[in-house]
Parts: sequence; C-alpha cells; structure tokens
Amino acid sequence: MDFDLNEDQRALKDGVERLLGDRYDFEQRKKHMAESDGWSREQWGRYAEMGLLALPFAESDGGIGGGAVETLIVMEAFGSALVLEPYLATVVLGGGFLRLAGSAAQRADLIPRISDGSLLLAFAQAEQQSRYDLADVATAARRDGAGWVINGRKRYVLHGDCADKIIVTARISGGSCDRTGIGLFIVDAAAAGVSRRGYPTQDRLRSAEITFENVRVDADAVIGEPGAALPLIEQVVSAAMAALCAEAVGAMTRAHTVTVDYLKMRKQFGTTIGSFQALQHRAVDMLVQVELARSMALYAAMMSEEPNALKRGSAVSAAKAQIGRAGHFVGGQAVQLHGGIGMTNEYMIGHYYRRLTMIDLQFGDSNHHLGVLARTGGLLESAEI
Amino acid sequence: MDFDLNEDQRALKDGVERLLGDRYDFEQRKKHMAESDGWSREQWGRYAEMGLLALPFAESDGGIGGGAVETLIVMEAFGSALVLEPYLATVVLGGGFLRLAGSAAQRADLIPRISDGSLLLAFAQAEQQSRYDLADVATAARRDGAGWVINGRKRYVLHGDCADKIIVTARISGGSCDRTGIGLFIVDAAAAGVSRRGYPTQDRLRSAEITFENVRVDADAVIGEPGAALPLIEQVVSAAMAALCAEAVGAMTRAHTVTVDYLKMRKQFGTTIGSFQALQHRAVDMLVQVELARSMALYAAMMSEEPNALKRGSAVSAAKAQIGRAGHFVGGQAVQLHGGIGMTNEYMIGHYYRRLTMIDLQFGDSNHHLGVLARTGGLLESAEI
Amino acid sequence: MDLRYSDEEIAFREEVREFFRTTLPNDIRRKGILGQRFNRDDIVRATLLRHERGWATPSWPVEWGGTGWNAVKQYIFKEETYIAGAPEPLGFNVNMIGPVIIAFGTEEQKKHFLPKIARLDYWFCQGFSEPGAGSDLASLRTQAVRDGDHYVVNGQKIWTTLAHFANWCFLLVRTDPTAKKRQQGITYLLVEMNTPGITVRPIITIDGHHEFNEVFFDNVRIPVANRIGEENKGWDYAKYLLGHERGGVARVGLCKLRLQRTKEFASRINVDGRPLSENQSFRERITALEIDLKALEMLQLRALSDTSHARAGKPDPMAPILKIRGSELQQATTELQTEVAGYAAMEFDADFVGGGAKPLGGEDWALTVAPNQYWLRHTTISAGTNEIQRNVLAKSVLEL
Amino acid sequence: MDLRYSDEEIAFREEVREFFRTTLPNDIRRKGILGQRFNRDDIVRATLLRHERGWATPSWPVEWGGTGWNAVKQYIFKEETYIAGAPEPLGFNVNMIGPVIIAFGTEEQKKHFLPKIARLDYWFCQGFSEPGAGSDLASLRTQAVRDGDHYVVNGQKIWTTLAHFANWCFLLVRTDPTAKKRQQGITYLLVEMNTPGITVRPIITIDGHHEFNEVFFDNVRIPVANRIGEENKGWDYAKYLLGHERGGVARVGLCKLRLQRTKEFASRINVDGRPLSENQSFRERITALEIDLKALEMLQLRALSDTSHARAGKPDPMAPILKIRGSELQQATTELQTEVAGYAAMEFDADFVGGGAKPLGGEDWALTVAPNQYWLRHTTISAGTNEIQRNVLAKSVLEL
Repeated sequence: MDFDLNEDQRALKDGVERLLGDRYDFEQRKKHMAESDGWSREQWGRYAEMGLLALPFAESDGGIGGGAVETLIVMEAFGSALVLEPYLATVVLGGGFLRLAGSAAQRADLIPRISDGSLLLAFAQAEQQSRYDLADVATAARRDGAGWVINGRKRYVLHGDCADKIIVTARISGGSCDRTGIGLFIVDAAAAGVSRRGYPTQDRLRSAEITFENVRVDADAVIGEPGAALPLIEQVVSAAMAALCAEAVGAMTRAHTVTVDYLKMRKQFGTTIGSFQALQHRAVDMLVQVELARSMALYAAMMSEEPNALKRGSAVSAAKAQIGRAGHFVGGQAVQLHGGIGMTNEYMIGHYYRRLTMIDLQFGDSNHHLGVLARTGGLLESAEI
Repeated sequence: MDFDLNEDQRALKDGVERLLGDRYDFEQRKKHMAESDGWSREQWGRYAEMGLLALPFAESDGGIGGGAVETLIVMEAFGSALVLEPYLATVVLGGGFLRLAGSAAQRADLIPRISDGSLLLAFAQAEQQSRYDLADVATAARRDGAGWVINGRKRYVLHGDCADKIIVTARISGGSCDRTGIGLFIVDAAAAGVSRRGYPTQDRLRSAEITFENVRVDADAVIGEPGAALPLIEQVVSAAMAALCAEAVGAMTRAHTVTVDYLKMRKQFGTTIGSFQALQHRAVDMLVQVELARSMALYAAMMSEEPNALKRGSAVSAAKAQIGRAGHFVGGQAVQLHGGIGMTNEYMIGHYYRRLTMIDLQFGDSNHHLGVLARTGGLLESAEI
Repeated sequence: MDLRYSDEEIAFREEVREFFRTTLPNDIRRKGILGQRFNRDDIVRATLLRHERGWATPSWPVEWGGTGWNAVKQYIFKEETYIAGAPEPLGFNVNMIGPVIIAFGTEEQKKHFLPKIARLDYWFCQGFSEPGAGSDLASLRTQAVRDGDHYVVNGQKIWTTLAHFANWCFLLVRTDPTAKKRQQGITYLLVEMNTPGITVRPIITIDGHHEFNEVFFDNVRIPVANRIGEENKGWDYAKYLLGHERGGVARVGLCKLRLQRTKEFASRINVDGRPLSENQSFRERITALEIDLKALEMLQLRALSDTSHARAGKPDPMAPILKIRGSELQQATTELQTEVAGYAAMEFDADFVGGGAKPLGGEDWALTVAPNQYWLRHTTISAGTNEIQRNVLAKSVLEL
Repeated sequence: MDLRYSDEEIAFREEVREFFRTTLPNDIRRKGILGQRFNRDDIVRATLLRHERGWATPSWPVEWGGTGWNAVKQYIFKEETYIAGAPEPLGFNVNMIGPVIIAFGTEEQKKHFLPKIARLDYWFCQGFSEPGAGSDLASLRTQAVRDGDHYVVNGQKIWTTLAHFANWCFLLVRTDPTAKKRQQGITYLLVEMNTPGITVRPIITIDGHHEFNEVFFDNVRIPVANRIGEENKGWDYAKYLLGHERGGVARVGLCKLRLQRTKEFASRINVDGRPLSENQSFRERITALEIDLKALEMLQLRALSDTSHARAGKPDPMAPILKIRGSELQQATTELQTEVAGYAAMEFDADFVGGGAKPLGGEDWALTVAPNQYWLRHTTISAGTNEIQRNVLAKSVLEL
C-alpha cells in the first residue's frame, strides 16, 4: 500500500492544474458556459493536446494507459474548477465501454477520434421509470437481419445534446428488470429516427432526452456480447461513480478553501468573521468531511478496478454515499458562511453547492446507495477487513 | 387550546418542586439510593401526604381526579431531581390499570392503599423474547376451576423487587404474538410460586426478573375482560410513555441549567469557558432540543388521553422518538461541556445522562418508535393537521 | 391547561379551509402546490381575496382592519393559507411597516397608509441591509441630509426582497453620523419607489430566480412628512419589529404541504418494483421530519399563547428557536424532495420555476425542487443568520 | 500510488491473526469480545505474549526492541490486536514514556528503563492533568523544589488512568514558578509509585468502574537522576508526544469488532418475527457506521503513509481529525449496541463489567454495552477535548 503519487502522476496533476489555473477561473468559466454547447470546444482541444482524452485507453490502442488513479487526478482537478466539458460522458463512460469491451474494429475506429477531440460520446441509459436501476430497461432492440432496430426513450443523458455517438442500452430479451437480455449499441446521433431535446441542468451542465424511433444499426454497433451487457454496464458505471467522487472532492476542497479565505477577509462587528469560534469550528467540520471524502474517493478509485463485482459495487456505493453527504454539508456550509453573497449567481460558491447536489443524484444519491449496500450485506463483510 | 396552568396545577407544581427542593438535592438523593430498597420509604410517605399517590384516581375512588397534565407536572419535577421512588411503577402503570379497568372491588381494595403509600405495584410485561412488542406474551395463564394458574418468566420489571402486588400479563389463548388472548392478573408478590431476582439498573433504579411457577390466583385477580387486555395495556403504556417524556424533559431541563451554570463558573485559559462561542452555541443547541422536547411532552400528555388508539399511539410514539434523541443529545453534551468532572460518579451530571439513556430504552427507543410510526402511516395522516 | 383545539377553533379551521377552497383561483393554487414562484399579480389577487373577506390583516387592531382573532386562530389561518397553496400575506406590509405605523405613525400617516397597505395598493419593500453590513445591520451608511422639508438620501441598499414589485420602500438612513453609538442617529423613512434617483438592479440567486435586488439612492428627495417618529430614533422603531409577529416565522404549514406532496410523489415512483412511499427507510426519513415538524408546531403554539416574557419585559427565547428550527426544516423538506425526484430534479427550467406552464405529465413538480432547495438556503442566512440567532439566545436567554 | 495491500502485507496480517488465534488465552479473548474491562493481569499476560514474539514495541527503534515494520504493518498489527479481542499495548509505556526516553533520556536511563517498560515490569501512569486545569494543561501547579540530589514534590494530579495498576509514574512539575510563560519552568520526572508521600485515590466514573485516579504528592522525594532531559524544559518533552504515534488514536479495529458483534447480537433478536439483523432500517444504520469507519480507516492509512507534514515541519492536519472522528465513532458504535440490547442493557452488574463471569445464556454481552457507552463519553473529553482539537485545526491548519 502506497499513497504517494509517482512521477508521471505528479506531472499529470501539475499539468491539469496549471491548464485550469490559466484557463478556467470563474470569469473564464462563465464565458465557456455561454458558448452554444454550454462548454468550450477550445478547452476540449487543449485537453486533447495534453493527452487527457487518451488517458484511460491502452497504449496498444493509442492511449496513455492510465488507470483509476489517473482518472481521479483529472477529475479532482476538474471538480476544483467546475469544468463544464463532457469528459465524464465521453472519456469515462463512453471510453469505458470501448476500452473494456470494444471490438478491435470499434477501438481502432473510435479511440483515436476520442483522443484527438473530434468525437463526443454519451451514455443513454436512464429512462423515466428506471430511476437508478441499471437493469430497468424498457427501450427495445429487435434483430433485423444482421442488424438491430431500436425503439425507446432515454432520459437524463448527460451531454447527450452534443454527442456524436450515443451508447444506448436496450433490451433484447427478458422482462423489464431482468439482469440478462440487455444489449449495448453505438448509435450515430445523426441516424434516422434519433431525436433529442437538450437542456441545461441545475448545475448548468447539459443533458438531453433522446427518442429512438425505429433506429437501425448494423451488427457491428453492438458492444460486447448482445444481451449480456449488464455486468459491463455496472463496471463502467462504477468507474464513473469513482470519477464523480473524485470530482466532488475537488469541488469540496475548493469550496472549503474559498470559504476559509472569505472568513479571513470578511469583516463584521469590527473584526474578521474568521475570528468567531463557532465559524472556525464549522470550517473545521468542513475540513473533516473533505478529508473523509478524499479518503473515500481514493478507496472508490482503488476498488473500481476490483474484479469481484460485489466487492467493487459495495465499495463504490459506500464512497458515493459518504461523498454525497459530505458534499451536501460542505456545499451548504460554504454558502452559509458566505452569507448573502453566497446566495448569488454572480459569485462562485453557489455553483459549487449546485454541482455537489447534482453529483449526489447522478447514478443514485447517498440514501439510495446506503440502502443498496445495506441490502447486499454491508461493507465489512464484502471487503477485506 | 390553552397552555396556561390553572390554579390547582400551579399549586401542585409549586408543592412538588418545594418538596424536592427541600428533600432531594444530590446529596440527599445519594442517601435515598443507599437505603435497602434503593429509594426512600420516608419520601414515599411524603408523596402520599401531598396527595401525589392519589393524583390520577377518580374522586369517587378517593383520588384527586388529576389527568395527564397533572401527571406531567409531577413527572417533570421528578425528572428534574432524578427521583428514585417507584411512582411510575405504582401510580402511573399499576394505578393506570386500576383506574381505567379495575373492578369496583379492586378499586375499593387497592386505590386507598396506593394513595396512603402502603401498597406498591409493578407491571410485569416484558419477557426475554418480547422486546418492545406488547402482544408478545409467552407467560401462560390457564383456567383452574374459578381461578387461574400462571406460569412464565418476566424480565425487566421496573421496581418489581419491592412491589407488594404484581400486575402480570399472561396469555390465555392464541399464538405467541396474537393481539387477542392476553389477560391481566393481579398477583401477590408473596404468593406461592413467585420468585424474583432484584437488581439495580444502569441509572440506579431497581428492576427485577420474576418467575411464576404454578402461581394460583382467584377469579377476582383478573383486570378487565380476560383475554382482551391488549388495548388496555396499550393505553396504560401510552400514558406511562407520556409520563416518561415529561420526566425526561425535567431531567434535560435540569441538566441544561446545571451545564449553563457550570459554563459561567468554570475558568480556563484565564476566562470562563462560557465565553467561548462554540460552547455558547452548543448550550443553545441544547436549549433548542429541550424546548422541542418540552413541546412534544405536552403533545404526548394531551394525546395520551385521546380515545382513538391509532392517533394516541402515533402521537406518543412521535414524542418518545423525539425525546429519546433529544435526551441523548442533551445528556451527552451536558457531560461533554463539564469535561472530566462530568465523567465522575460523584458529580450529578452523569446521573442525568444515565437516566436519559435508560428512559430512551423503556417501552422502546427512538428508532423503534420511528419505525412503528413509519409503518403505521406517519404522523400527519393520523393526527389532525 | 388544555392542549386540544376547541370546537370553535376546529370550526374556524373548516371555515378558513372552505374559504380558500371556494375562492382561490386554480392557477394560483397550482403554483403553490407545484412549488412555483408567485408573481406580483398572484400575490395581489390573493391579498384582495382575503381583503374582501376582511382577513387581510388579522393581527392588526380591529379599528385598523384587524380581525380580533386570538393567537391560535391567527396561527390556524396562516397554516391553512400554506396548506391551500395560497401566497402568504406580504410580510413587509402586514407584519412590518403596518405595525410600525400603527405603533409610531402619526394619525395622518395611519389614515393615509394603513388602508393602502392592507389592500396592497402600496407594496412596501424593506431598505435595511447594506453592502458589507451583513448581520451587522446597525453599521448602515446610507446618508440622509435635511434640506428644508425634505431629506436628501444617498447610498445603497442590498438584498431588497421584491423591490421590483414594490411601489414603496421603508428604509433606515443615517441622519447623525457623529452619534456615539452606531444604533443612534438612524432615521426611519418611507419613500415612493418612483421617486427620481432610485434605481433597482436585480440580484439573481443560485436558484436562477429574481427575488433580491440592489437599490441605489442618488440624491433622492424624501418629504419629512414621510418620516416615522422622531429623527435619529429609527433604530428603536426597526427593533420593535423584531419582537413582533412571531407566528409566521416557522412556516410550519408550508413544510406540511411539502411533506404531503413528497409522499404523493413517492407513491408514483417505483423502486425495486414497489412504490418508494412503501419503502420503510424512506418512510422513516419522512416520518422523522413529520415528528420534527410536530415539535416545531407545538413550540409555535406555545410561543403564541405564552406572553409572559413580553409581560416581564424579558427576551422571548422562542423567537430565535422558531427561526432556527423553522429554517432548518424548510431546508430539510426541500432536500428530501430533491432526493425523491432524483434525475427528474436535474433539468433547469427557469420559466417553469417562475410560474410558466409545461406539460410534462406527472413530473412537472420535479422541476421546482432543486431550485427551491437552493433558494431556501437563504432561510438560515436572512433575517439574522442562524449563527446570530444562537448568539442572541446565548446572550439574552442563557446569559452567557 | 497503489492503494491495495501488497501480498506481503496480506501475508503479514495472516501471520498476526494466527499469532493471536494460537496464543491468546481464551479468558482474555472472551473479555475482549464481551466488552468487559481487562484487569492488570490480563494486560500483563498479553504484553508478555507479544514480548516473547518480539512484538511488544513495534514502533521503537530496532536496537531498543522495535520490529522495523513500516507504518502499514504497524497499522495491521494494531487492527488485528483489537479484532482478536486482545488488550492493546499499554499506551503510557509503549507510545509515551518509551519514545520520550528514547528521544531525550540518557544512555543510562535507556538501558535501565526501556527493557522494563517493554516487558511491563515497569507500568507507567501519566501525571500531567491537575484539578482545575482541564484542557489547559500548562496551567499545572504541582511544585518541585530542589533539595540536594532530590526534587521534593508537592501537589496533586487527577484523571490518572490506571494509577492503581502502575508502579511508576511520569509527571510534569513546576520547577520555576517565576518563568514568564506558563510553558516554561516545567520539569519532567519519573517516580516510583511506592515512594513515601504518594497517595492514590480512585475516581469512580459514570459507568461504575475504576479507571481514573487522583494522585497526591506530599513531600515526595524524587532523585534528580530520574529527571528526563534538562530542568525547566519538560514541556518540550511532553509536547513531543503529541505528534508521535498517530496510528492508534482512532481504534478502528475496536469499532470493527464492536460492529461485527452488534450484527451477531442483532441476528439473535427477533422483531416482528424476523431477526433484527434483517430489518432494513437497522441494516442501514449499521451500514452507515461501516461507511464512516471505512472512511476513517482510509484516513488513518493516509496519515500513516504521508509524512510530508513532519518533513516540512508543519502541523499534521490528520492527528486531530483522527481524534475527532475516532472518538465520535467509538461513541456511535457503543450507542448502537445499547439500542440493539434494549431492555437487556438496563441491568447494572459492576462485577461482570469488571471481568467477572455470569452465566446468562446469550445475553451476557448486553451487560457491558451501557457501561461502555457511558465510559466512552470520555473519548471526546480526554487527551484534548474535541473542541480543543477543533481549535487546533482552526489555528494551525486553517490559520483562522
């Protein structure tokens, strides 16, 4: 066991932080947000240049060969700057499917285009009735000659508005929540029968509702074994949750730092408000939660690569539950300690609170994961003591 | 709706508080505790003199005709002084059965002796397997001529060690948790076949394990309808829970007052520790909980006389749940703010924490009642909005 | 002591419920129930409804349009207002400037202002807070200089709620900068918002909505006749409000409505094949809030009926407690709603939150929950942060 | 960065587990698992077992009996100690006076004391706290006056843990009452407990148990040779301990053992006809604690492996955080046990809590849970209250 970053990891961290330091302060971020996609294509190009978009892919596929720790480093930095670009959707989720189960042809076709920034992906999984149940898929795929025809409506597709290709889950066989019978298809966003309604989310990222009406795809659009996709989906979603945990830690850390700085600067009743013990202790309680969250984000990263699905799922659920709570507390208290200014859209701190609230919902909130974990036997049983 | 005490109630409150002020400071309480019963027979006589032991009984039975508010007044004062005497066991529980369902003969026989202090009662209900389920009764009563024979083992009988008569629940018919088939019997503690093991509880009250081995009682030992006792038991236990809520509020109020006084007196780092804002705010958070608990104790008292069993049970569960939590917080923080001295048996504050912890367990802890209430539909549905 | 509602009180509750059921327009009720924000017209219409029935200003003296209800009835009326989904009476008018004019206004001011305030012909906003002052209200710097029959006011106010709806403003200005204590030398003025020199600039909050404003005063001339009471005594009149009208602080009824709605939502959401509303853990979470709310309600009722503190001239411990717990529960209930909505809470639609219609089937309610969660963070900050409330309790009640 | 246990670390854990499984006497293990208190003999026997294996003082330098294990191995060893139900190494010896002597003792002191400390031939107690000092340790008033080759000590110590088991004491005394700062003029001495003039008086705590003591010094003569380091520099040596040995503070393994036991208890208790352990709400409560514990464990491991703060001469933010969360979780896990035990937790049996046997069938565990809950309230008070820990973090880490 070793918690120190190696040289490459440290270089990655420094590089990303420097890039964001130069290009992603709060005012610059506003400009990125004002672009038509709701994020900056120019920044996306810079991430490509830095190799961030190739990060998790195998070197044999032209990638950098980074693992969960490398993703954690990037996502934590992104969280700190509240990055708007579709990294989670394209690289972590979309890229996750490709690197873990893409055919040689799929990998050769798509990974270079992801890496150079020219291809955006989205993962269309949730449906109106499905809530956080990855097995609850009503969208249907039926065989049509060598290919497939897809019908259904996907909701809450993160960055689905701008994606060039959509990785969509669809039921090939079985009842609505069966664990088998789910397929994964790569669908061109411009294909006939695909329609989408994009919208901003509460944290001013983008999402979409996507309807598939008799959308035809070829046999080579299937990722992995048709009908046996659920374990793969769970694995990739676990990796995405670990990435979100890291992003949340980055956001919390910054929100905390900004708040502590504010306490040192802001004067009231003739003194800095940071001299009031009750506020000092609140800031300390935030620190405690941030450090516990950081610990759990590391745990999630480590366990997101665990082969045993139960252990992996339990660990990531535990992290997501803890970090959802910590994020709520830290985000909420960051607003509180700022007072009125913290309530305004013009000031940065509320944006952290909004993002942390949305991270909690993505792939299931704290209470959801606590419930899942409790049902599957808790944490001490499933992990090594 | 009217929250003001009437003249009689105010006189009662003043009277009890004066008596305890004179006779029940912490040092005097130690002496009471050191007596062979673990409490003071002399005090018991004084309660009789004041009419406290006759308080809830109808005037036609020679009682004072007090209701839930009068019991609340007494119990709150008792909680404030951490009174050790068996008032809950004898007057609230035992007396509750008699006043609500005792036959004319039972009332005429027993109520005067309770009132003059010569008769102690205990309620033997819980069994090893029953936890907080009032319907879970394995102790059996079978008919034997005109009378009954009782066999079984009762646990956790509050003040069962000193009781002259024991009101015991026993199953007459039905399966182990059936709501029908439960009877209530008045058993002489000296009867053949009754054996008991008394012991001190964590809060230094007394309790007992009581074994009934072929204990024979006459037909007139039955309270109410044989086999239909559960609704009555629930009603009396609700009244007892309301009384415990009031006792807890008395204990919390005193624990808080003592703590605030300590904060004003204790010096550290060259100043009174009460000048530290973090401790001030903690004391305020305690105050908030005490006042919320007081509100819920009033609510419980009011609703303990509600005829509708669901509404009554829901309200009392709600109060018990809130007060259990409040008691834990207030008691725990009272110890915390005292520091080391709060940990010692020689100082009063830890005794409040111990008693508040035990009150939470009696008749079901916070989480138990929260669960019950959630299962039965919550609070807003069952009470008037 | 009798802690049950009397028959008369129960009948009164029915009467109020019936009033809202039969008179409140459906479009307004719909907004209330969906958690959308009311616009100016909604609030005016609801006020006029109540005014027509003689219920616009229950707490005022009967001679000035009050109802003469006791505290419990006033509480019931407020509860039912929330539960009906109706906009509450405008606090700045009914609970703030009205009582101040009644207590300190001249006979002429009373006759002129009170009827218009009651009908919302005059919509008042509150010009107290200033940039940088925060919880330290008395540090205000907006200056008023006497010039004949006028004060000439220069300065800036901030966090001015609904100033863009208001046509009047009551404000505190500094008339004696040399006063020894900061609380001295402050004067209380009333000003029409269309007076030259007043500029209102919106502050958009983190929910994306416009409720707060900055208000700039640039040589604004205010007639001396619009002064409340004496010059330099304004702080006393402002402070008078703080003890007044504790009934509404906690908004228990609004939380009740929200919890009931949450249960409805949850009954339509399936988790593992069963409605979320039947999930025991979820039920326990919502029940815990119901218990908290009941405790707060009982506290509120105790506070309303116990006037012994006021009689003894002592600070009432209840007001800050109600503020603290009321704001905490407002936040907790919206957080629970967001949790229940899940993914459906993620879409940001400012138009819908602001009252627009959107045919989304059963999910429309989910569009307001996150913005309301964000917005209600202000409740632990506004009107004296909860930290300040704790300071007040520590000092004035615990005497620490 | 590699956050998994290495094969070597996993093998080491098995080795330690095997060691305790095969050597720890059953009567000791039983006490550990039932939550009973260990007596002097239990602690001595467990120490000698470890000593025989060469594991009595893992963190010491190898030349003085240390094992040379890295931080992770030391952590694993501690965890397994708790999970086995074994008494932990006596902190006063292994983590406190041992390291102080190693750092500041003379060669003679090292040779004399360290082997005896390791074997528990010398059982040290800590004479720091004084009546009225509380968290303000430096305000100590026990005086030592030089008289030839001796110091003559007069004064009183309090909260002296296990002084009734100890045969030695390390204590702080004031040798220069005129020093400008209170932290100056303090001297660090070692004294045998059987020295004339020392009286130990028990303090019974709210759990009914005897762990704390008052220790009175009445003209106690202590050889100057038993002084650590220089006269008047004692505060520096005492402070050195504060940064040392952060590994054990949180007692994660003890909480793990407690949670596992709690699950076992719960599986034997029926509620509504099903084991409590299958009740989803209960499972969520216990799972929430497991998550908290995992977060604390990861924090502990981070703290152990990150020595950058020490290298940079900066305060380590982890130590107070571990203290705060570790104590909170110790309390939370015992509170949960009391809840699970229910009525069975009510009986007070001091003898059983103190290690006595009592044939109670499956319920014996329930007799210790409330006393342990009461006793563990001390964890947020002792060794710097959690409030003081927050002050430390605010000042030294957040620089507020």
